[in-house]
Amino acid sequence: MARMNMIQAINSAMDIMLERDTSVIIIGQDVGYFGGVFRCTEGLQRKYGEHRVLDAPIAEGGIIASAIGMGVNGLRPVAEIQFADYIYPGCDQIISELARLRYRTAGDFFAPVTIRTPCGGGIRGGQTHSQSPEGIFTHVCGLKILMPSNPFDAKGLLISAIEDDDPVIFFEPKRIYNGPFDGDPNKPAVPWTNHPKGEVPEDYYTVPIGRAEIVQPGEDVTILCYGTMVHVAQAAAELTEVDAEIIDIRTMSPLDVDTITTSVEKTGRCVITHEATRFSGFGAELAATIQEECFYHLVAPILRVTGWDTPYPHAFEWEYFPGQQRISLALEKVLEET
Amino acid sequence: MARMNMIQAINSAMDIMLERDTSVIIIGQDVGYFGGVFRCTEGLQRKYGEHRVLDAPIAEGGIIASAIGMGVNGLRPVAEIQFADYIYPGCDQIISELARLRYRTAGDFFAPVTIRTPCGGGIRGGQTHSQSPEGIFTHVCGLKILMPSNPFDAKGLLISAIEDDDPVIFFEPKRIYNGPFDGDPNKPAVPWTNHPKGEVPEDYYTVPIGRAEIVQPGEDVTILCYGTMVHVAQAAAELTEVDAEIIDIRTMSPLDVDTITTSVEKTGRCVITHEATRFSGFGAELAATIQEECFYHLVAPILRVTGWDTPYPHAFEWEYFPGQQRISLALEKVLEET
Amino acid sequence: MARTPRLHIPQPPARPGDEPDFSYVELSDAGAVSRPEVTSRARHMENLALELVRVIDDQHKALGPWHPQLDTHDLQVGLRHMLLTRVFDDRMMAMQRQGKISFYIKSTGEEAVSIAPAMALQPGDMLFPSYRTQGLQIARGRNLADLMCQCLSNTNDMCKGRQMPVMYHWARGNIFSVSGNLTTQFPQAVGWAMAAAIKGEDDIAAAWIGEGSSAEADFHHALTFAAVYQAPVVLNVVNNQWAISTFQGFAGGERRPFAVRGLGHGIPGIRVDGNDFLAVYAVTQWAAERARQGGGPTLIEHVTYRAAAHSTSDDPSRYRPRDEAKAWPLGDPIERLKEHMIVEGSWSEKQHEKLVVELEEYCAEAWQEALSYGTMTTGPQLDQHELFDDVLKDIPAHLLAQRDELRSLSD
Amino acid sequence: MARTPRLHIPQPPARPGDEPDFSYVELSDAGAVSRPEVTSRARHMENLALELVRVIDDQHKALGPWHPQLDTHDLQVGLRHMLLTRVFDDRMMAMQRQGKISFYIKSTGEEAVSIAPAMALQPGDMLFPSYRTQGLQIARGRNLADLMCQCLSNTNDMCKGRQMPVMYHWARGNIFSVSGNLTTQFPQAVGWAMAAAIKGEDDIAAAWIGEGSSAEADFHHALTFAAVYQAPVVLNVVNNQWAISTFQGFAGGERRPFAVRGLGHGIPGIRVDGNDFLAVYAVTQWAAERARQGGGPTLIEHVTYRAAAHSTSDDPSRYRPRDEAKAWPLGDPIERLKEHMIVEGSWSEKQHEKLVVELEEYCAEAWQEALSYGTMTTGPQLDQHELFDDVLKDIPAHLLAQRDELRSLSD
Ligand SMILES: Cc1ncc(C[n+]2csc(CCOP(=O)(O)OP(=O)(O)O)c2C)c(N)n1
Ligand SMILES: Cc1ncc(C[n+]2csc(CCOP(=O)(O)OP(=O)(O)O)c2C)c(N)n1
Ligand SMILES: [Mg+2]
Ligand SMILES: [Mg+2]
Repeated sequence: MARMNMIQAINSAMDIMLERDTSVIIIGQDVGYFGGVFRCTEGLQRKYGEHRVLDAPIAEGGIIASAIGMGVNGLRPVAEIQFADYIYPGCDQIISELARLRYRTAGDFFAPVTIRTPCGGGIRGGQTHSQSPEGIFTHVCGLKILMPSNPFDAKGLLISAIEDDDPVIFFEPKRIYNGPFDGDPNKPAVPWTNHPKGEVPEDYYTVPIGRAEIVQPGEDVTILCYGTMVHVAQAAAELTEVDAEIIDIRTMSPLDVDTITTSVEKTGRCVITHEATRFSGFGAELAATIQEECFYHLVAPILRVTGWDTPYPHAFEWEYFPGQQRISLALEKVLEET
Repeated sequence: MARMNMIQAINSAMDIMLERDTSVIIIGQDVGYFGGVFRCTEGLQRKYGEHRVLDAPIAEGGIIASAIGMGVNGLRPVAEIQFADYIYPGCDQIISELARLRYRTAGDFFAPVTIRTPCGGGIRGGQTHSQSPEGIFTHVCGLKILMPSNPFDAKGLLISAIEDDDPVIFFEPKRIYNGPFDGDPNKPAVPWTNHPKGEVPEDYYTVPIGRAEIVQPGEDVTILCYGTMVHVAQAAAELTEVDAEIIDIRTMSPLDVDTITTSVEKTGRCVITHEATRFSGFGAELAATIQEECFYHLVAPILRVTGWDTPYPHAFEWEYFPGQQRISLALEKVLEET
Repeated sequence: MARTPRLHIPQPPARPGDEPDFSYVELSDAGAVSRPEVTSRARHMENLALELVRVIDDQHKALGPWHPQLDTHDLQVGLRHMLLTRVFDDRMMAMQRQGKISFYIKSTGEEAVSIAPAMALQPGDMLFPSYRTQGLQIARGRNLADLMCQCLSNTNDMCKGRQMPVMYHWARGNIFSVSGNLTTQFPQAVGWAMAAAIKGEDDIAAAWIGEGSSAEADFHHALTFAAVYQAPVVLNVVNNQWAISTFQGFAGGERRPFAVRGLGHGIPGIRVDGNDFLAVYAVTQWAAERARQGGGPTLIEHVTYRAAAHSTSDDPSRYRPRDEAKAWPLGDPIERLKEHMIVEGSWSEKQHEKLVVELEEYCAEAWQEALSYGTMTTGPQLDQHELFDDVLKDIPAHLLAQRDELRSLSD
Repeated sequence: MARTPRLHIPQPPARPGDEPDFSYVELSDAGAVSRPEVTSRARHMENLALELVRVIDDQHKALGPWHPQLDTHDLQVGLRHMLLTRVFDDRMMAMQRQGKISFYIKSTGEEAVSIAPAMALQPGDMLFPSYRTQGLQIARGRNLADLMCQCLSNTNDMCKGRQMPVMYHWARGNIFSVSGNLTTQFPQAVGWAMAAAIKGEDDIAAAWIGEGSSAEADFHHALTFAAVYQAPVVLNVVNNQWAISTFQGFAGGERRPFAVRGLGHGIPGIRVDGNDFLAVYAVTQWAAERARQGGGPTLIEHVTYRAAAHSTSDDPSRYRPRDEAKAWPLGDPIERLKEHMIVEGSWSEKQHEKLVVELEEYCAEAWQEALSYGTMTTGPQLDQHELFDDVLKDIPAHLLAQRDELRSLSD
C-alpha cells in the first residue's frame, strides 16, 4: 500500500491502464508534455510516448468527437476536459453521439470513452472554474456518471471506468485533490496522508461502478452525498453529534437505489447534499426516488442542502458553499420531527 | 377572437412583436423566405423584410451567439432552433454566456434573447426529432423555461418571453401544433377549432411568466403536467373518473411553487407527468419540492409518469410515450393509499 | 429603425417563378485542371480548390490528367450502382407516399458522390456517411432488403426500430451510423483516422456532409484536428446548392467555394464536378493515396445539385424554381456516365434499358423480402421490450424495472 | 501495438534546456508588404495573410505603405498606455504574490495588440476583449483603481465580487465582459456588428482571442456568420505562440498562419507584427475603415510572444526554455516604439524614465484608492446577500427564500 493523494491515485489509474492495455490513450489540453494543469497526467507522456498521451487543440467538442472516433476504431480513450465548466462545447458530441451510439446502432457500434473532468468550487475559481454540472448529465440516458470522494475510490473507479464499454463521465472534485476538506476554509489544509482512504494499492484494482458506499453507519438519519460533500457531511454529523448514516453515492448514474432505500427505511430521515445548484439538480432525483420508495418510512421531509441557485461567486464562495453549518441545521431540522 | 392553432398563435405573437417593437428580430434556419419547417414564421419575412427575419447558417451555436451579440446591441432577438434535439451545439453559448451575462456583469450587460424550439415526440421523428430536454435547462440558473400547452397560452407566453429582459427558452410541443392530443394515436386528429384555448385574441395580450394554471379543479389528486401531457392527463382523469386537479405548469423555471403546493395540500396526492426521460428529469424537482413543502399533507408517494429512460424510439413511440393507460394506473395507485 | 439597414443578406439566384440561373457556378473545362503529385504540399495546389476538376467533356469523352482510366467492368459497376441507388430511392419514395414507411430522403442527382468514392476507397476504409449517401451502402454491396428493413423498422431492422428511416449503419461493411445531428460524423471520422495512424494501420477514414452542414462547429473541429495531427482522412462536402430551403450562400458559399475552407487550415482542397463519376473517382483516389502515404487529410467539395426535395417532408416548389434541376449546368451523373460509356463503346441504350428493368425487378423483390420481416403495423413485429436494450451494454436495474412496467401494461 | 504509430504530433521548436528557436516564424521586411485599397476584394490580397505587415524597421525608422503617420501626441499616448499596462501588470502580479488578490494574468510583451487597436477604433465601436487585453481598458481611459477593485472583489468591483480577477467589463466605455469560456466573445461580436448593420448604424465591433482559442467552435461560428452577413467586425487572433503549455502548432499553426483561416471563408486575413505599434495601428485602421464602408469583416493575426507566464497559476519553465522571450525575433513592443520615437526625435530616454516613475506612482496611488474600497478579507465588504441579485432581472421567489436562509445563518 502506498499513500497517495487524489491526483496521484488518478495518475496511477491511468498509468496502470496505459500499461495493461495498449488500446488505452489519453487526450486533452495540456495533458501531454506538461502533465495537465492539475498534474493528473504527469509523467505519462514521457513513459508511454506522444502517441498514447496526446496534447489536444483547445476544442472540447473536437476532443470528445475524436475520442468517439478512436473508440469506434478500437481504442479506449480517456479524454480530459480541463474544467467541468468547459464541458459545454462538448455537449452535442456527448449527448447526441457518445450517449446514443450503442442504442441507435442496436449495439453494433459503441465508443468506450471516459471523460475525466475536475469539478466543484472552493478554490477561488469563480463561476467558470467551480461548477458541478453532473445533474445535467445524469439526465442523459446512455452515460455513466461518477464522482469519487477519496484517492482509493478515485483510482478504483477510474480503472473501472476505463475498462467499461459504456461512456463514463468521471467528475473529480478538485477541492479534495490534495486532501480531504471538511468545509471549513479557515482550518489548515490537511493532506490525504492520515486518511484511511489515502492508502491506495499501487497495483491494479477496481471499485465497482453502480455501488454506493456506506461511509459511516448510523441510525437516526441518512445523509446522501458525493465528492467533497462526503467530508463536509461527516464533519457536520460529528459537530451535531447526530448518529447519521452517511452514504457516498459515488455513482450517480446508474444509481444504487437499494443501498439508499435500505438506509432510509432504517433511519426514516434523509438529508441530501451537493455543491451543485439545487433547482433540478441531482439531489432532486434522489429525493424524488426516496419519497416514492420509502414513503411509509419517512418521518420528516427530505431536505436538500446545496449550492444556491446562482452562479458560483468569486468573493463569497464560502457563503455559497453548502457548509457544515447548513448541513447541521438541516440535520437538526429533520431530527426535530417525530 | 379568432380561432388559431398553435402555429398560428406563435406566428401571431411574433407578428405583433415585430410590429410593435422595431428592435425585435427573428433568426433561425429556414425561418425567413420559407417561413420555417413548421411554418411558425410564415409570411413574416415578406411583411417585415430580410433585415428583421433572417435565415441563418446551420450552426446553433452561432445562432445563439449572434443573438446574444444582437441583444447586447439593443435588439430583442427571437432565435429558432429547428428541433430541440439540435439545441446541444448551442449549449455553451446558452449556459456559459446567455444565462450568465447579467450576473457576471452585475447587471451592466444582458441579452434579452428568446429561444423558440419545437420539442416532444409522437410524430414518428425517432430519437433526434422527439426529445424534451427542458430538464437540462431548468438546472441552469439565469434562464426562464416555458412550455405552453395550447394556442392561447402559446401566444400570450411568447409575447411575454419576447418582452422579458431575461433569456427565455420557449419549448413548443410539436405534437399539439395542430390540435390537442389526448395520447391516443388511433383516434382521428382533432383540430384546435373546438377547444376553448383555440380561441385566441388577434391583438396583443400576455400570459404571465412564472404562473402555473389550474386547468381543472379537483379534490382527490393533483396532476402536474405541461405541454402535450396536459391533454393526456385530462383524458386519463376522465377515463379513470378521478376528481383530479390538473395543473399546467407552463413555466418550469422560475416555478410557481405556491399554486402547486396549495393544490397538493388540498388533495394529498400527486402524480407528475412529462414526456422527457424520468431519471433526473424535471419531474424530480417537482417531486422533491412537493415532498419537502407538503410532507404532512401527503397520503401517498408522489408518482412520476414519464418517458422511459431510453432514447425516443422510432418504432415504439406509443409504447414509449407516457400515455393515458400509464397515467391512469398511477392515478389509481395513488388513490389506493389511504 | 432610424437608418437604412446595411446588413448583407445572401440572395439565391432564383426563387419560384424566376428563371433558374446558375451563372454563379464557376466551371472549368474537362481536363483543364492539373493533377499534382499526391505528395505535393498543400500550398502548391491551391488552384484545385478554386477550379473544377472534370473529366467527362460535353462530347462525353474522358480526358485530362485526372482521367482515372477505369476498365469497362468498373464503369459498368459504377453505372449499375448509381442506377440502383436511383431505382431504390424512387421505390422508397413511393412507399413513403403510400404510407408504408414514415419518412425518406432521396439522393437523386447526387449518386456519383457516394458511388464513386466508395469504389475508389479500400474495403477496410471506414466510411462516415450523411443521410444522403445511401450510395455508399449500395456500392459496398449491401443487401437492398436490409436497407428497406431499416426504413420499415421491422424485425430485420439493423437499428431494431430505434431510428428514423435512412439512419443506416453497417458494421461489417465498415460504414458508420448515420446521425440525425448534422456534421457530428466529420470529427468522429478524423478521430477514427487518428486511431488508425496511432495503431500504425493503413486504413483511412472518409466522411460526408452537406454544404449547409459545414457551418456547424464540428466542421471546424474536423479540419483542426485533421490538420494538427495530419490524420489520414478524406473529408467530403457535398455542395448540392441547397440546405432545405436555404441556398449555399447561407453557409458562406457566396464568397468562396467550400473547398477553400481546407486551405485556411493548410489542408488541400479540391473542387470537383460531383456529377462526373470519373472525376469524383479520380479525386477520391488521389486523396486516399495521399492519406495512406502519410500526407494527411484532403477536403473535397463535390459540386452537385439536390434534384429531389430535401426529404419527404419538404416541398421545394415553395422556395426555388420548379425546373431548376433541368437548368443545372453539370447535368445528371447517371446520364453523363452512360453517354460516356456509349461513346466509348462499352455500353448501349439497349443494355441500359435492360439494366433499368433488371434493377427495378431486383428492387421489387427486395421489397417483398423486406416486407416478409414485417412493417411497423403488419406482419412479424419487433419485441417492444427490446427498447430497453443497448442504452448501456448491460440493462441497469431501473431500466429492468421500467421494462417490467411496460410488460405489465401489455399483459 | 503491432505497427509503428504514424500520427503526426506537432513539435515545438524548443523545450526546457533547448536553445530557443524561432526560425519557424516567417518574417517580412518593414515596409515590404503592399497596402491594398480598403475596398479591394478579399481574393485580391491573399498575400496579406502570409506576409507580415511591419512598419518599424531594425533602425527604428517607420516606413512603407502601412506607415500610419501618427502625430507626436498620439505616439506619446500610445507609448504611455503600453507602459501603463505593463506597470499595472507588474504591480498586480506582485499583489497576487503577496496574497492580496487570488489570481492574475499579465499581458507582458503583448501590449501593442490591445493599445494600438483601441486607439485606431472609434469610441462608439464595441470591444469584445479576451482576458489578456487589459490594454483595451487602459487605452479607453479606464480608471486604474476600477480595474484593481475588480481584482480585489471589493465594494467598488464592477462585477460585485462575482468574477475572478481580470474578468472586467465597462458598459460606458463600450467594452464587453471578459468571459472565462474561451472564444465565446468572437461570434457575439459578430452578432453585435450584425445588429449595428441592421440598425443602419456606423459603429463596428472588434474582438480578441488567443491563437489557441481559434480551435474552439466559436471561431468557426464567428467566421461563418461574419462572412455570410458581411458583418462590420474586426476579428483579432493574438498569436502569442503559446496556449498555456501547448505551442501554436496544436492549434494548427504549423501549417498555415492563423490569418489564412479568414481566406477559407472569403474574409481578408492580415498577418501583422504584433509588437510593432504602428503596424498594428495601421492594419486595425484599415480593417475598421473597410468594415465601416460596408466591406465586411477582417481577420487579423497579431504575431507576438507571451513573455509572461500564462497566469499566476502557471510555471512556463516546465515547458519552454527560460530565455525564450529574449530570443523572440520581433522584440518588445514598448522598446520598439520608444526607440522609434527617440530616433524620430519625439522622445528621449529621460522622458521615458520620468514617465515610468510617474506611472508607477499613479499605479501606487490607484492601488491605495482601490484598497480604500476593501479587499476580500479586510476593510469595507460587499454585502454577501447581493449574491442573489442579477441571476434574473428580478429576484425570483426561490432565490428570495435562499437569501433569507443565508441571512438567517449570518445572524
Ligand atoms: C444539428 C442539426 N441542426 C439542424 C438540423 C435540421 N436539418 C436537417 S437536414 C438540414 C439541412 C442540411 O443541409 P446540407 O448540409 O446542405 O445537406 P443536404 O440536405 O443538402 O444533403 C437541416 C437544417 C439537424 N438535423 N441537425
Ligand atoms: C472553453 C475553455 N476551454 C479551456 C479553457 C482553459 N484555458 C484557459 S486559457 C487557455 C489557453 C488559451 O490560449 P490562447 O487562446 O492562445 O490565449 P493566451 O493565453 O495565449 O492569451 C485554456 C486552455 C477555458 N478557459 N475555456
Ligand atoms: Mg446541401
Ligand atoms: Mg496564445
